[in-house]
Amino acid sequence: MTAADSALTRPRVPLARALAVVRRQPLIVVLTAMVLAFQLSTGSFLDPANLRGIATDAATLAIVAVPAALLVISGYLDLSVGSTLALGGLVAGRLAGQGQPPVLAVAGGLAAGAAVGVVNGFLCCYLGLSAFVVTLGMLTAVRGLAQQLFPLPLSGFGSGFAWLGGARIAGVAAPVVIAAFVLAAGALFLALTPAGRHIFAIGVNREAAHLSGINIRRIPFTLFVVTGTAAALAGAIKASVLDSVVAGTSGAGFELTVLTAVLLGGVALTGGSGSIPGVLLGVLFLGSLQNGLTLLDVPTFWQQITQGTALVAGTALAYFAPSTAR
Amino acid sequence: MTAADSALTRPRVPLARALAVVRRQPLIVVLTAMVLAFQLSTGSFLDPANLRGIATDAATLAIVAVPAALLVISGYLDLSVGSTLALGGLVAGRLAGQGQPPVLAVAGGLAAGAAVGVVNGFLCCYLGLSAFVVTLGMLTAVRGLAQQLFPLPLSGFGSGFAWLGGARIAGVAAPVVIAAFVLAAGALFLALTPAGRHIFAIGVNREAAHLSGINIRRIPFTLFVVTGTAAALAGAIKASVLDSVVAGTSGAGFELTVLTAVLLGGVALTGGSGSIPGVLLGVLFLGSLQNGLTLLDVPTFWQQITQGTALVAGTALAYFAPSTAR
Amino acid sequence: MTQVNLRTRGLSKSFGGVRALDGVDLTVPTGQVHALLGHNGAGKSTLIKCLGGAFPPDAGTIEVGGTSYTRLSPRESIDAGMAIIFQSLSVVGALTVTENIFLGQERVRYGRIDRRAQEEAAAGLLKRVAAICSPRDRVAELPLGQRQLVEIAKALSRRASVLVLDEPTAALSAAESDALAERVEDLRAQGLAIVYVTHLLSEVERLADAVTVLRDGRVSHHSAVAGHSRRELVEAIAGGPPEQTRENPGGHPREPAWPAGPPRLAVEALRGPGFGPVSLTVAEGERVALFGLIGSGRTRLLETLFGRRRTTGGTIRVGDRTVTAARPAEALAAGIALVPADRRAQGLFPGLGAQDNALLPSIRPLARTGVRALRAERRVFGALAEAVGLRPARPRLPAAAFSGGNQQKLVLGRWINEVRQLDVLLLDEPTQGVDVGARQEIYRVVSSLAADRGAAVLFASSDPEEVVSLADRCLIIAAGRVVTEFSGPELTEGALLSAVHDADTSTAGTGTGARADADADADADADAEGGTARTSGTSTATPPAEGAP
Amino acid sequence: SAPPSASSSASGPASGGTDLTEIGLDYPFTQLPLYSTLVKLSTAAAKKHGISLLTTNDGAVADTQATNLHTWVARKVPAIVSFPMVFEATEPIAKAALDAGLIWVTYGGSLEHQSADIQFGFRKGGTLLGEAAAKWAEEELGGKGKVAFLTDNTIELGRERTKGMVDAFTKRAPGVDVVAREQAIDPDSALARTNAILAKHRDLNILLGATDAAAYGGYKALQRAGREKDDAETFVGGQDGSVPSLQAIEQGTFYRASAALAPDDLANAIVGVPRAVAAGQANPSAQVPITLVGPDDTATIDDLLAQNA
Ligand SMILES: Nc1ncnc2c1ncn2[C@@H]1O[C@H](COP(=O)(O)OP(=O)(O)OP(=O)(O)O)[C@@H](O)[C@H]1O
Ligand SMILES: Nc1ncnc2c1ncn2[C@@H]1O[C@H](COP(=O)(O)OP(=O)(O)OP(=O)(O)O)[C@@H](O)[C@H]1O
Ligand SMILES: [Mg+2]
Ligand SMILES: [Mg+2]
Repeated sequence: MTAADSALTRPRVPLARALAVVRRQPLIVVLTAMVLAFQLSTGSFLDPANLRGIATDAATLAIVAVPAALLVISGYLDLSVGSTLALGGLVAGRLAGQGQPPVLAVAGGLAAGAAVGVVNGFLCCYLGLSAFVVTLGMLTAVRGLAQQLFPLPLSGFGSGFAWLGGARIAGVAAPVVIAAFVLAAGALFLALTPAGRHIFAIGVNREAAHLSGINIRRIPFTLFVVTGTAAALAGAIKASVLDSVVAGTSGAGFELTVLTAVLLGGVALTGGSGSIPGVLLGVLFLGSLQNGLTLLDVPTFWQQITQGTALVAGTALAYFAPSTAR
Repeated sequence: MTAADSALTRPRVPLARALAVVRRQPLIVVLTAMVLAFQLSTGSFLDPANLRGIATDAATLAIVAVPAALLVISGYLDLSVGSTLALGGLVAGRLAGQGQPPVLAVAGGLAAGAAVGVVNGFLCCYLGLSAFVVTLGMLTAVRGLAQQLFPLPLSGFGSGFAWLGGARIAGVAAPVVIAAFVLAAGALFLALTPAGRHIFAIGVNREAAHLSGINIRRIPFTLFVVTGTAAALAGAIKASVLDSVVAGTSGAGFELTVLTAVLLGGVALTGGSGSIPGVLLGVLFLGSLQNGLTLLDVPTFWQQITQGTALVAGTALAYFAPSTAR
Repeated sequence: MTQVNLRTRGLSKSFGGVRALDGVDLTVPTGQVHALLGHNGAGKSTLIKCLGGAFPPDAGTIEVGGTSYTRLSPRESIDAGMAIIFQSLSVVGALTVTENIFLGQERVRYGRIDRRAQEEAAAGLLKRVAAICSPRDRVAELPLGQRQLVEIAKALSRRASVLVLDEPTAALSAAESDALAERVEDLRAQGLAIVYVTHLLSEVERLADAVTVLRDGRVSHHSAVAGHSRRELVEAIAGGPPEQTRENPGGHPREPAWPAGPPRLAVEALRGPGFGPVSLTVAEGERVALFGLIGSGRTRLLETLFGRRRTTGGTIRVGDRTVTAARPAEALAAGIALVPADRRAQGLFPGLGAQDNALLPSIRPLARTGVRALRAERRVFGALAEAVGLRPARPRLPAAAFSGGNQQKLVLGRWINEVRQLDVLLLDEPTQGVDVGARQEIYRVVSSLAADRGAAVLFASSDPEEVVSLADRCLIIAAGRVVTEFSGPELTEGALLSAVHDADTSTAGTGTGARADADADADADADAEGGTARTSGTSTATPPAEGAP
Repeated sequence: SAPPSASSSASGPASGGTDLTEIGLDYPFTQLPLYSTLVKLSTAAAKKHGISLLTTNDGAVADTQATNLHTWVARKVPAIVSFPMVFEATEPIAKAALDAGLIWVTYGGSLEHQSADIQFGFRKGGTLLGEAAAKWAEEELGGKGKVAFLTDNTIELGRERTKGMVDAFTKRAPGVDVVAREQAIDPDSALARTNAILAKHRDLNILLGATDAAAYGGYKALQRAGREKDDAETFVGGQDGSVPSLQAIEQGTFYRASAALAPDDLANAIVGVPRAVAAGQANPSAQVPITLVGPDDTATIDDLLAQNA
């Protein structure tokens, strides 16, 4: 059987169905193998406490990776999320620290993130500038702005604000609940709504999408705004978890982590293919890898070498999957 | 007249020819304006000493940006050059420090860089993995490797090795001469050899190139190797200039600078278009900007804000140029 | 007088210095099929792109259903009631057939796509255009002809008052073309205004009520009623009295005794996924056609010969050498070249200039000591542009800016120039989209390649007229095998059509029947059936039943 | 090494007594909170003497730092105070500065070619922290327990701090198990690493960081794992004296120590040392003290917090 067949034939028995899933998302195999290896070698990887830790760390990544993946599917990308995360956290933290109600504080942070998204989206979608250079420029500019506006670390945001990062909803940490919601919303949006189909169409063939009457500017523009907002939300969550935020370091390098999770999850950088379950796997892969290496007490530089190699190995497997548009 | 015209009409009079150049490379206008503004406001931007400084810094960037641009034109990209630069500098430095002849030391460094290129090229071209994830993985892995192999800073490479970074050839610094050579070679290669055309063809339409009998794997593979080697050469030059090299910091962030110069220079991230003169402009733009802002005594965070904004402004102008394939 | 549905007045459009449209007036009343003709680069597609909102006209107005526009966006064009099939397909490969058909006008229920309703509707539409693909197939995996049918189904799915088709049959074989013609006749009867662009005069004769001919962007001929002779039309298109049309423009006398020379290409029991075993020979200087229905395996056979697909058995010999080409480069080294059918995906480099497109594989052979011979390149390009009638003959103009027919000439020119020494030339739909005049030129060039240099020419074509004009011998392909062959006086259009029909009904009628049922039921197992139906490569030669459920 | 070069620059053309008008502060770690404080205080200190303070934007990239320093030398900034990310790499630039008649002050170490330097023992800061933690372990845990280090191996400063901290602690408290050494200098990654460490060692007692930012991330991780804010068997300590950490110490939490530098002292040195060189003073270099602050040092903490405000 070739890869193309899998799209033509529908598996009937559960085993075949499972196989088809694995073929579509081969990262599942790598992830499972990795988890098993970590559990066997450390004995504590699968402890509930550790899993909870991984989930909380992965939550902020997932919240940003989902809209970022939609953006990549539609043929764009956003490298500015690392700085937007910092700005969002700073604005939310400052408002919370000034005694504003937490909801207002978070809303303020989100507005700042959305504003960055608006600038990115306008420049990339309406003026048609290179998303790579524009968002890289914004990465630098927004970081500078954040440091200019908030030169000193902020901390002490009050217990109301701490809810965002610390509360447990039915035993699950609030960030994880938010991330689950974002993942589900993203997956349903992509699979079930017309706009979800349009995102694929724009990513594959902008011209054809345009001629089919699809608004090829507004949809990616909206995705830029959503991505900016999501980054700010992640920033607010991080600020809440740490009860502090530093303009210079918060979210540094996050943009590459997000993009890596997205690409590992099988989203093509050229646009037009990918899936949200894939992105979830990419996020879990990165989260587990980091955690497992720390648990194993691997020396720093070996951690780096292993991480790099694992990235390559992960994408090697992901490559053998047929491209997905559902 | 629209942008498409310039490709259609051949200018006959010098003014028209100059205009056509400007239209193909609008970054020239930004760069000239920027240089004038810096000179008028600082009075010392155009001092020979300052220009020499810019040229020497820009040299290493140009040396890597040229092959990196060819790689992007052919539809790939290399994010690992920052770490490869460090590895190349470290190997060359260690060999020179052990008393090997400088030529041998540099050759050793280049071999290390070429080896990284071979791995990248094999994974991306022959296995078809995503160049973004693979080279990002290599960025991490090679940095880890460099730090593992050379945990301590190296220095004291001897006067023979210092030649590479310090010698003056007809009054021009050796790195600048090398960069000029690389730029000229890149431009001539692209314009005058069959392989130069093949690079464009692969970037525009891999399948059609394959059906035209072009080796769509070997050519980009070679470019990966050349890019790795060039990064190592840049590392050796930096090691020679500074007479020291540190595994943890050498070349950190260089990969993004290179890619920015390439994209600013009008090379499309999607492949298939771009030119070496454009890349040179991109390199000079980044070099002059950094230098000018420091000369102007702009406060740190404002420098960051300005840098990011300038990047966006630069690409905004570059965008209005017709795409180049020559 | 009937009501006018579509009217353009003084429509003009320039690209740089080139006037692609120059004051074009076109009036299409309801219930009329209006043929829009003209040489390659005359401006037909430009006119249509103005209608579809792909770009704005410089001057003039477009009236649709009583409203007048100076420019339209694609959305406005659709909302105004126009359904357009552009020359370069605008389907999205990553999406399914259904998703493509409803792209931009999804059927929504409770905010989500009503997939079931869409698939049912799509199945009906596909049946009406005689497509054999399933509504759930990924478009990227479909052959070119099926994609064209999807595009047509997409246009039909819109409740439009104006239908515009830009060379819709260029990638279709006779059976699908027939089905399409019937749909067009239906829609005319329903009162649509239809603009139909084609280079095939037989289609004009069958369908057109009125004809407008463009020449260099201007209307050069217009007749509001049917009943013009083919000769008149050719004259209007070419801008002068046509040359003596020859039955066999290559100048070879077609003799029953052919082949005279030794075999240049010999294929023995060749098999590959979905076709074979195939055995055939092409002699030195011989021109052999492959004729069959869409999906009969011609493309796969040619691609396998060229090393683009893996063989699962059999031998290929060129002269007395056995060739085992795993890659196109190896086939080329062995003297085999292929002009692919899917121009956009497999042939063209849109961003590169015309000269680079035409000469790409010749740059290295022309180069001296590794340096490009720029002057020689220019000269070869000039000669080639002349030979195929490229217009405009501008070496640096990006291929994307050429008209469809001229792009085809660029892709053809890649192999039929003086630089390449070829033993075997494989052509897949060589003249799709090429105008009447240039087609004769291309036949002449190909024939002289065969006659003067002794190359073996093997080409696939869906146009019986082309087979009769160009081939010395024709092999009928069905379900991936050679079923019969014709040569000499037997080789007539009628013989070809009936042979295909016979082959179709005798080889695999059952698969088709099952297929149609599956579609009608929108059964969940349709996908699996789709796989087999496509592999067996059959299609309904009989017109499909009307009124799908 | 300092005296000859100091005298050479004192006699140089740029140093006309104390009429120094510009000082360039090249501090590469612009992402650190300390950076903003330093620039603010130094600018104010310089202004008192009619001097304007210039800054670079190195973004913690060694290559950018070298580029910017070259630019300053070409521009003839009369006095440069630089914190080299790579000391060896800065040597030729410092030499070029001296050759051009400029004042070169090395911050955080010393170079062969320099007019003077501003020293503070990074290793000493680490040692102070390590010793304090070891002493606490001796007294509160009876010399037993588990320790984890959040280290920095990427830059010289980090390596020095790490070495001081680890060596002092392990020497003074050999009975405490070292369960982890993880690279982390910012709160985010420290939080993630500490989460993982805690999964394996729920009973971790001591967490020491090469930076306060990292230690603060670990402090939050411990709290999230259910540790009471003032748990008696837990000790967290860092280095720098950053605001959130100082506040946590003052509140009597298990964040118990920070090896702190006083920003005022640094700012005064940044302005004072170049002026002293320009004035031709005999021994212009300065040594900035690092003090270990704990819960009892409320006066010091309040003072530090005020300087950082
Ligand atoms: N984007 C463009 N830029 C420049 N010139 C263009 C562009 N698009 C079309 N042209 C030119 O406009 C003219 C008309 O082209 P058009 O595609 O309308 O021809 P056509 O009649 O459809 O030909 P064909 O039968 O070959 O499809 C041609 O000379 C073509 O080169
Ligand atoms: N079952 C299939 N799965 C995937 N792709 C297919 C399948 N069948 C055909 N194709 C694609 O369609 C192309 C044409 O197929 P085929 O050779 O069967 O058609 P053909 O007889 O040449 O028809 P045409 O009249 O369109 O030239 C092939 O290049 C192949 O990629
Ligand atoms: Mg056309
Ligand atoms: Mg075909």
